[in-house]
Amino acid sequence: MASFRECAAGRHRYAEEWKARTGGKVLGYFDTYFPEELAYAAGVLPVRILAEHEPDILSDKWIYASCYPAKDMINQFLKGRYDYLDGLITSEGYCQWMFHAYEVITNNKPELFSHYMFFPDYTEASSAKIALHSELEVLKGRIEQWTGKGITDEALDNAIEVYNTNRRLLRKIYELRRADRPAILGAEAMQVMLASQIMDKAEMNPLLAQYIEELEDRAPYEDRIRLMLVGSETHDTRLEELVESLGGNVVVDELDNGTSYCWNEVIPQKDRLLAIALRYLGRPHNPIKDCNWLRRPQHIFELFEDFTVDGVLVVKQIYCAPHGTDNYAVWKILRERNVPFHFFERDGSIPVDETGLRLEAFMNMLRPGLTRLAGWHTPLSI
Amino acid sequence: MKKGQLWETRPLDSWDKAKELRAKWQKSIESKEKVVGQGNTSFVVDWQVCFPAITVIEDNPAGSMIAAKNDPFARKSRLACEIRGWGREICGYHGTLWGTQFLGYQEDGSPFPKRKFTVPFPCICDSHTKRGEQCRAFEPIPRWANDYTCYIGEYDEEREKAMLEHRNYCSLKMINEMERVFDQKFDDDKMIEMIRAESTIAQYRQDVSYYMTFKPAPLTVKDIYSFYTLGGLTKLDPEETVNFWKMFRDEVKWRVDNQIAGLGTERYRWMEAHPPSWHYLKYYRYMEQYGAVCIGSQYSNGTPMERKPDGSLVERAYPGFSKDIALETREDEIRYMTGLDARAPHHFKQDEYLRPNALNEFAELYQVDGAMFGLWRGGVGCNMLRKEQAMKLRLIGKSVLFFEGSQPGDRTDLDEKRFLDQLDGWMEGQGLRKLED
Amino acid sequence: MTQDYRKWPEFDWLSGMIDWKKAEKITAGVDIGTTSAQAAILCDGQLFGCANIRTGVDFRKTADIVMERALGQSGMKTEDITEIVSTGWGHQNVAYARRSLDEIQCHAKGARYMYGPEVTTVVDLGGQTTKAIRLHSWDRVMDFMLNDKCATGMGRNIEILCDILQISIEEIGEKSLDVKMDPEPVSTTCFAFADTETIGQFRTDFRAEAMSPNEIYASHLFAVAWRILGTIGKLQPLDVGDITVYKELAFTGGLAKNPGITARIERELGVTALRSEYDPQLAGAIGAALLA
Amino acid sequence: MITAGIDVGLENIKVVILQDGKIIGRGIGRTGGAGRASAIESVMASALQEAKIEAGNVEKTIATGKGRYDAAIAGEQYTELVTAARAARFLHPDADAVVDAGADETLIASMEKDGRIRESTINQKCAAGIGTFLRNMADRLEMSLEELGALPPADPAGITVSDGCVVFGEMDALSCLNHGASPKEVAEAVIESAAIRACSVIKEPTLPIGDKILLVGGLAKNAAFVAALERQAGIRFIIPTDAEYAGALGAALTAIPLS
Repeated sequence: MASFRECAAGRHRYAEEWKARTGGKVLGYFDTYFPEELAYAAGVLPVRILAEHEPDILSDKWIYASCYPAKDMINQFLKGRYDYLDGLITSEGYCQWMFHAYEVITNNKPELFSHYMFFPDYTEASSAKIALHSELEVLKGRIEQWTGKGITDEALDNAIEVYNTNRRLLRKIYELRRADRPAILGAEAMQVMLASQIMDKAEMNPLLAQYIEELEDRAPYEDRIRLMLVGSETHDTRLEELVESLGGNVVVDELDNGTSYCWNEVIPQKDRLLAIALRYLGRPHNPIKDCNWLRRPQHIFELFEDFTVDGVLVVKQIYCAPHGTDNYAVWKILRERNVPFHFFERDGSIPVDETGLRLEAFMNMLRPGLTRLAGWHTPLSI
Repeated sequence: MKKGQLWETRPLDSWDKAKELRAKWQKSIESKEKVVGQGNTSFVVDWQVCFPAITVIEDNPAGSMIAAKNDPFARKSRLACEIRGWGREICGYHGTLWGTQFLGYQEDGSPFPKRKFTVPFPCICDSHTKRGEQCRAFEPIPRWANDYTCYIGEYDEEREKAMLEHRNYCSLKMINEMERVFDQKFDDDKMIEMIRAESTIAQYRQDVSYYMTFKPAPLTVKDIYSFYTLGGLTKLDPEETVNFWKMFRDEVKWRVDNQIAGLGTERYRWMEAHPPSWHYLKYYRYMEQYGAVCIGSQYSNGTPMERKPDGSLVERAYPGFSKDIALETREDEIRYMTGLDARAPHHFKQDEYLRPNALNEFAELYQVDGAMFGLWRGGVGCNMLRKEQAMKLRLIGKSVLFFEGSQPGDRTDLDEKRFLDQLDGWMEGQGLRKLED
Repeated sequence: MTQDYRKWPEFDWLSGMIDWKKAEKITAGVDIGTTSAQAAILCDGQLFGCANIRTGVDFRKTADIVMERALGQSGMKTEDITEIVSTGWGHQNVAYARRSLDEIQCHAKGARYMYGPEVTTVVDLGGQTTKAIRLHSWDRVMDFMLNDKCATGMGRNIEILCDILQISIEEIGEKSLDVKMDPEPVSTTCFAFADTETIGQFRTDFRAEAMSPNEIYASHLFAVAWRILGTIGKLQPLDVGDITVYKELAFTGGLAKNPGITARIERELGVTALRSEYDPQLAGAIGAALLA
Repeated sequence: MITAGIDVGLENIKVVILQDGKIIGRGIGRTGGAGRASAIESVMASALQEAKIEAGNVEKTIATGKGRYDAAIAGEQYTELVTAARAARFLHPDADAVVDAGADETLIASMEKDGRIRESTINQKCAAGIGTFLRNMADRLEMSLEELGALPPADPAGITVSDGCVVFGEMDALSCLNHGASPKEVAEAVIESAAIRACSVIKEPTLPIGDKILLVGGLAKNAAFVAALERQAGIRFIIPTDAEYAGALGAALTAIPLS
């Protein structure tokens, strides 16, 4: 486990070492609509751009934003943290902030290979798969041109297999978290998820399989209040840790870098690109893509039932428009089905007292009687 | 003569005709039995007119109208929206309108016309992309989407074609299904007639925006915005509208030839890049106290133009689309409409609006001295890349002012005094003083 | 020394009617907030003594002082109290408390004690956070909502604003109500925007008619009230489908003493909030003592 | 010629009386709200007293600052931007740029050789209120503004508070205090976060700002803040004496044509 946690914490080191070791190219990506299989088949390591939180005096010049991940990504690029990247990619309609960050970064670093990928918003139109297929062909061609070698069908098959295996293993961890008394808590599981978006999947899979074996033998934790995390993607596990310090546990999430990342697989077919297109069109969508506004709330409710969750935390980044616009649909279904939830906003920093108050009051509301002893003290982790 | 007057100025003659046309149109839609839908028709041809009883209301103008007319009511609407989960990150246009929908009544107390269908379309701005969600909160009304993309980088003909095909498919499906669902016949002949009229009007409109490049500017941006809504008057009678635009174009040309200014004290020209705060157009007037005239923006002046190597300006051509479509079938009509629509300048979705130096050519063409850009916290599609564009403008010697707040459709963030203070600072910093008082 | 406009009065109080030595059970609650701290001592469920002070820089010391002042001249010692429960931001700084409980529960419980058992909606207007709580008919929290992150510190900011505007914090509310009609509120986004805009309101050149100072206070407090309305509105509705039912509303916390805010909330909601003989700031401490 | 400049800021009113290019009188006092007009009068009176002249001797009175229209005695008004640049040029003839950091606003203006403003930037709304924030944090931490200003630099490995805005900054600071950090540590972290916010304004200009940069305004007096800002921005500021009077001085100077 140490390796996954280390990998998530020292996120740049892994890719730098990978690069030094293999001499390959590293491609940064912003969102989970980018079909990593294509890059992977070309021998390129796809690495997700994740935000950190640190003082920032650089990004304001380039972007007017209230979105801390977008600002921080720019800050990190300008500080040279991502110098190991050879390329950068983003896709249509993920969110305007990430798109803005992509634009600022590629304008600052014109030497990067960059591609803006079209992804239909109207995912269920029968022409959507044709349009996406055509876009994947363009992208494949561009990657081939960039790496200087063709992407063979065998390489694509291999990439699909590696990625599917990884998704299966990650889902296995979620399965383990369904247990009444799981042996793994939310923060640890989220670190594995973050690591999976940084690591070479072929390297990660055996480690992950071994890790899961260990988990199966591990002693379960005590009975804890089971929470679910819904909302804007998170790039660290501080919220989960705070929940755990108060006697709760995040057993499942509906985050773009959580369940949505690994929930469905590519179903192989002869036309590899179509197979990949269908996987991405059919995945659990994030708010921007969820065009009929019925699937995501329903999906959230299904996860709630599956994981016998006590209550849902709906947490969004300040000024996150996609999640802001989806709040209504999510609140509505949760209220109609009598699911307790608590909504709040987060930012780069989590003020421990304010957030701790929310979490504790929410947990007390779910299962009264949970009280803390005087002298209880949260670590300073601002 | 007013203090500081440099040019002759006089009101536009075309105004009366414009008002007459608008009144006529208002009357014609009042009596119409209709199915009201939410969404966007088209920037090019207003296809809804071809249905006998379908009206599509876009959130943008409807929302900004509420904000402009009645502050307390707009505030109430915003709150109704906010307590249902749609927070401050949402563009003011939508926040205001969606809230009204939940209140169930409009500013004048009349019931809010419930939307019977929705036509969302993706946009650079997230909250625009998610339009249509709110009217489905009440009942599962039908939804048709227009899908096309933002374009970054070199135009790739094949890629462009695939995207347009996708969009054609979506739009054609929409028209066909609407006929069936609402039991109405789509008038293809009318559509073709409108497309023809639109081509002519587009040329006139382009001429008018070209005349704005002259010093003194024959109009101010406020005039442009007033006439801007007239483009869609093909709704009524294509021929009459074409005639009107010809008359208007000729008048503006006459003004240019005779140096008749929109603002008699013009001594400073500035540009924008975004829709204005519709409820606070006062700032144009305030700037006029300094003899500063706004000559418009890529948003108001429309029609993407391209400079040929010989220096002439022509309408920009896009790969994957040609205007030479034989208009015979419904598919042809749709192809024509979506082809132009997908790259219409109002989306800010294409490369030439998103590049850091996108505004430089406009600034030089329109001979501006400075630029003023709004930044808003919520619904920020229209701030995209603005900071970088400002840097590029500064490098060619244009002064740039950023102001925050007051989204086009919401007054929440408007700090009037701070805004005016910044205008004073901007003007004084460039050595200008108020002409009046 | 010039007048300190932001300081509101501290107080302590002891019941003259209760002989604590005869009480079967003595409990106490201590609520250490960011801006103010309260202690309440109950003898068999009756309020015996209480204190309300400003929180100092040292939370531990504040906790000691507030208890000392609540005990007053009664002769009671901390050791005489059977159970002490702490709550609030600084709950972990109450060295003499054995347990702590979250503020939501405490405020809810305290409000029912102070305003009567019919309370269904409690709105706590604190220094840093605004909390809206909806209660079941039995003493259980149905739903609660805290302010948006940007709207933090609204209470504390009234102190800051009074200092800048040089108007006493005890007068600003009443004065703001002395206007013909409420002007448009200033920015409701956060207190920093609101302050800048409020100061700007004094600028007289552009508006046809200058705003009177009272109108300026009104536009600021209206914005605070409006912001709080947003928090209350997000609560789970009492009846499905009807979001505007705000039955039996009780205000607690420091800003509950500012009529410029509470009257405006009442007006917008179309309800009259419940009144109580207790000081609204005591709700958290009384609730904690009751839950002990 | 005797001219007077009045700077009506968010917190303080400053008055400078200028005679033939020399400051002969100054005054300072709280701005307030409703009682602003009389506050301006009394600050003016004390400045006149220092200058040992009568009100009638002042030929021209010019106001600046957010409340410049409140000074009824002023015949003309200029914005802070213009007056800061004028004062900078007067105090330091080769100044390339001036940073004005006050209670509410932070601005930077770079200047051409002839004194015209080349480029200027005012803080975003989210970075407003730095001066007021520091004053209120000092009050909350039970120290005087002077004590706050005398603090050493923050420990880089120590606690930090959000640099997002004053709202988040205050919330974090109170959290730290609540969890046992000493008031001194919290104050240092608060100053650091304020400096980071101010720094984002200084980093904003597109065109070069030169290296002779003046720092004026009320915050220029706060040594700890200035040190943090210099460290963050990588700039050595020139801090004139009476930096907080710069606005008023600039206003008094506007009566003299820019040569």
